[in-house]
Amino acid sequence: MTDRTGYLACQSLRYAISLFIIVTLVFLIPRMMPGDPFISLLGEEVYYRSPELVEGLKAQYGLDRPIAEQYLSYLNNLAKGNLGYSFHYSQPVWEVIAYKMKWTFVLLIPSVILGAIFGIVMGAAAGWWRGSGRDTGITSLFLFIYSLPHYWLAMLSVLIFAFCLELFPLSGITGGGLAGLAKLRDVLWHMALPVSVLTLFGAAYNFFIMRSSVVQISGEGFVLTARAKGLRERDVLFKHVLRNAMLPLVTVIALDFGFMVSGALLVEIVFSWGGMGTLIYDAVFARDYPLLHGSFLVIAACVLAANFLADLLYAVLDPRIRGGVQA
Amino acid sequence: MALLDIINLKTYFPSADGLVKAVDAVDLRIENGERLGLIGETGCGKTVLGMSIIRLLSSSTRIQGQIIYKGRDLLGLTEDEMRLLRGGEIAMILQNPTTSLNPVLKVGDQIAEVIRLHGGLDKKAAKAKAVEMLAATMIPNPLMRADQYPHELSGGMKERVMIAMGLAGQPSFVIADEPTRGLDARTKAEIVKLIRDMTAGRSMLMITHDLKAAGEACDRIAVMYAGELLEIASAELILSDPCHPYTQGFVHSLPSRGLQPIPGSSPSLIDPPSGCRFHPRCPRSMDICQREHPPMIRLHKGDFVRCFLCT
Amino acid sequence: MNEFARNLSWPVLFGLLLLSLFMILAALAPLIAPYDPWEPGRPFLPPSGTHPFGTNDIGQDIFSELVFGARISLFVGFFASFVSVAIGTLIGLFSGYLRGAADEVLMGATDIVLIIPALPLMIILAAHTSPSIWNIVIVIGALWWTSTARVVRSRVLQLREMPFVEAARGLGAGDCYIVFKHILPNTLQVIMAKFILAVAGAMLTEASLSFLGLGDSMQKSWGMMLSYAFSRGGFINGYWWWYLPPGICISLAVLGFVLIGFGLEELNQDETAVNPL
Amino acid sequence: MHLIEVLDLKKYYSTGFINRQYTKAIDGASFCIERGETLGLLGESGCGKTTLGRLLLRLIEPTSGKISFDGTDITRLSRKGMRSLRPRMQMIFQDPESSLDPRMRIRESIAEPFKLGLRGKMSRSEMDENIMGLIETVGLNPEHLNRYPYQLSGGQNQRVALARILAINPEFIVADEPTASLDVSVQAQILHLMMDLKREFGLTMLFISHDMEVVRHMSDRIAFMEKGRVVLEG
Repeated sequence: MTDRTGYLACQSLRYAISLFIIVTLVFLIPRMMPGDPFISLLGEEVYYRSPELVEGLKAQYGLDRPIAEQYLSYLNNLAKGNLGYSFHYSQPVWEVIAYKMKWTFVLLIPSVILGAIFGIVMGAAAGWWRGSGRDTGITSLFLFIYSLPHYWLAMLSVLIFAFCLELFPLSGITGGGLAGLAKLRDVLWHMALPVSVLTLFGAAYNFFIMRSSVVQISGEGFVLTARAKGLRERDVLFKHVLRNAMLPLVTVIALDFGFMVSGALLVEIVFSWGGMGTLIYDAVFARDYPLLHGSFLVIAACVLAANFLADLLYAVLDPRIRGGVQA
Repeated sequence: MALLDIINLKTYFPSADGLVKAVDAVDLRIENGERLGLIGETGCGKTVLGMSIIRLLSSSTRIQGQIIYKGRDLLGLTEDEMRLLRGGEIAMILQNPTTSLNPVLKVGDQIAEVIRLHGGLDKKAAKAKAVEMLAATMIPNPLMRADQYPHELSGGMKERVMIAMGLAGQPSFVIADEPTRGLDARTKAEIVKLIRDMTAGRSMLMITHDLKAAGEACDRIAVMYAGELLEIASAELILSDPCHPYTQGFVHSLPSRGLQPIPGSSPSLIDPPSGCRFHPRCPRSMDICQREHPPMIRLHKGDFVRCFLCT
Repeated sequence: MNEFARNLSWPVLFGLLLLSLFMILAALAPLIAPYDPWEPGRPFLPPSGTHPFGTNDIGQDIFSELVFGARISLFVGFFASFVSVAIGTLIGLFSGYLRGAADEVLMGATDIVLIIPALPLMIILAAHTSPSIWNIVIVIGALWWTSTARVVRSRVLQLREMPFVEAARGLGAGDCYIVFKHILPNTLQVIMAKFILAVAGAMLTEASLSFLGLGDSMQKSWGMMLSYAFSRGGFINGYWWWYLPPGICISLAVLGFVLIGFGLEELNQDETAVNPL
Repeated sequence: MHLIEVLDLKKYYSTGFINRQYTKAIDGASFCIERGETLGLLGESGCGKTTLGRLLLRLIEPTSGKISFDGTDITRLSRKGMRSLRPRMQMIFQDPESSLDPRMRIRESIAEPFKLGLRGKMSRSEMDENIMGLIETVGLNPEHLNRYPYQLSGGQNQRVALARILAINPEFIVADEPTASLDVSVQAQILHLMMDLKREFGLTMLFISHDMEVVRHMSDRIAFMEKGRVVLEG
């Protein structure tokens, strides 16, 4: 029991350090890069258009004070939830992000879940029948998906399913002018393509991990023992192989969440889905640095949280941690 | 009638360097209630012989011959028919308990799995029976041990769990593969005694390279060399007065019997020597041994030997 | 020779085939490309005999852009992968061999970098640096090394407990000798597989960064072509010849590396697999 | 004269991050080994006998105590001082295959001590001559030289390990269950070879095993080990 507490304490410390480093990185990057740091802190738009505003802002944000003092006030602001001000949107960064983040999650969560299920099932099947025709077929397909740039597959799917077959809308979250159930149906219809594209990528990622894990476990002695007991092949797979393969997958899916965020950003852009992806895309073009920094902080915090949850879950599930011995 | 009658069994499998003839024309009979030790050095094919009986070899393996068990040829059964026998009628205790036990399942549940499968008991009754089986292996505090995971047990305890699991389905015939490997002297003696006690009234094939353990746990001993059997005799006879020069050499290489080595090394199973497979290393080799493959000769009541000297 | 031939499973063979195709394209670009990829001409021409893949918004020949793009994309892929694998290998070697405090610090750092979402951080880094191909190489290299470091470390941890390493220490050999003579050679196989897969990852990341407008506008990579095709209306207006070919090129080149890497990893897995007997 | 003298040697391992617990692997071992003698060390698995063997060669660091080798306290030696002493003491491992670098051919493995200059400067032909002599001594064929460890049997690999050790020409050898993973007939071969080599080269040996009979055959004196203590010396 004490060892489990110790494990959790270690993990908590690790995440705290990670968060601290991420926060510090965001503070340091603009100040360490060549060129005038004020461009980086206020955004190009403001910097070049209104020099007198810049002077006022410098004083207001304390950018003329010593760096340690700046750092403290930066941390202080973060603690209050103040991520800075986006002049491009003329709104506090947090407010912009909070609205957009919601729509990214709408895409992300179903894709992560569906991708995990799809990838795990296919990976288990391919690994279990390794070397067979079925394995070769499924594996080739996923190798191919794995090799496609996210946004390009998104573009292809728009070309085929929206342009040519006209089965789905070209872009956006909703056609507008709808409310209640009708709006929900419209959003779901708009979601279909981007979620499918993301699901495929999530599945490909989980597929390879699951496949190699099942292949490896199938060669272990206890699988032979299970067969020697007279278990059906199905039971050998489900009760012995998958039980061992599923455990590490908890953390994998959480890490996967981090990769999926990146994918979602790109896919959103293609579908003009008004989430974090389009937000960042526009922010890059406008060189709206406060918004970029804020977005990164929020995304990183979400990914950290997902990983932390996964570690908690893992500690509960794995008897080797539960028992105290870390294998 | 014999419980198990292996007739002209050939188990070959392909490898990068050629066809490995791991079991080459083996005839072996195990009577009802008889415990037979199968002795041989690493890579002589003894584990493959055990795996051939319970049919747990990879699909690329080629098996020929007959394995008549209670009147049925196991090699002629479908995979489903064979599966129903495994664990219940014929059980196998695999070697190396550390890798042969599932690391994420409690050992009690792993034993109960066999009981539910072949005893038709419900979950609770099976678990209780599993604890009983553990108690029978003389494991201290079986109730607590049943709820532990393999990594929490010592090597000797894991071997006891393997034995409990192997016998949990009340099999008529047990194949035990190297049950004493890697154990130190005291634990080894305890495990051998346990195997002898717990298999009383059943038939057993004990695969081992430990002649002493086989002598203590078994009634008869078969000696395997380079894929074929060289000598089968009662355990006392093998230990006291073996006929085959290889068995003699093997006995004399035991530390307690003089530590006299057999010169040379075991031949390859891909391209075994002509004539008698042991002739290149045999101290009493004759001309005929190079040219002719000696047949298995029956000496008297169940004792066989494959050597021209013993006729 | 026999052993070498046996290693060439179908994914590796097919991967090598794809790869050599693109290598030839990159090496002989000036000979293969019919036009100077920078030379403007009539815009938005669909594919024809004179322009096999048509032209873009300022009339540059897309086929020539593709051929020259192979150079940039492969260059970024190889170099970024080299940087990341070199960092990862060094960290993994040190961490696994020295253990103790060094290991805790290095692996702590690895765990931290591993959970930081890579693309958003790369976006920030790239947005703050001037867009150049070298910056992209460095940014990708600096964030892609974690999985190599982990794999190398676990292999090194395994190796350093092996008796042959202890035996080498027993010869009075120094740490450097042991690491470079005994440990590294036994790690090369996993490093190689990681390197190949990292090339694939780096090419995809370059494409993503370029697509986001963070690429080097002075260089014609496939990612930049896609980026322009998307941001300058090629996608919305349905000029498929503009955005399909670079996407296909990236996908096939990446597939080549992924196939080789996958084949190598399968091979490693076969070697570590327990013999069924 | 004592070649090895061990005085109150202790090795504790600590486990646990918050609740630190100590495992006493070696708890006060004292004994000596005469020059040219074989001391058998008998004990069950987990009693600490392997740890003791490693401590004697300072492959791991002791918690406290003294180990003298030929009059020098090796627990006090600097890393550099220890490195120059290492070739004089060697170890034979339980698993012969893993005691050889899997990526090195047998020839390279045996030649490594020569290449590191442990036997002074040597020309290529001298090296080849020495290697040929060694493999003959341990009963291998020249054809084995171009193979890799995985292509040889356990007994053959243990012969290679012995040849390599002879190339180093040590005074003291720790043999840690050198035949535990071998078949009985091969075990007899290797043990006989070791006895011959010991006689021929005047080696001093610590022979670790859990097999009473084997230790009896190999040793001049026997020490028993239980729970980290060397209990009886006869």
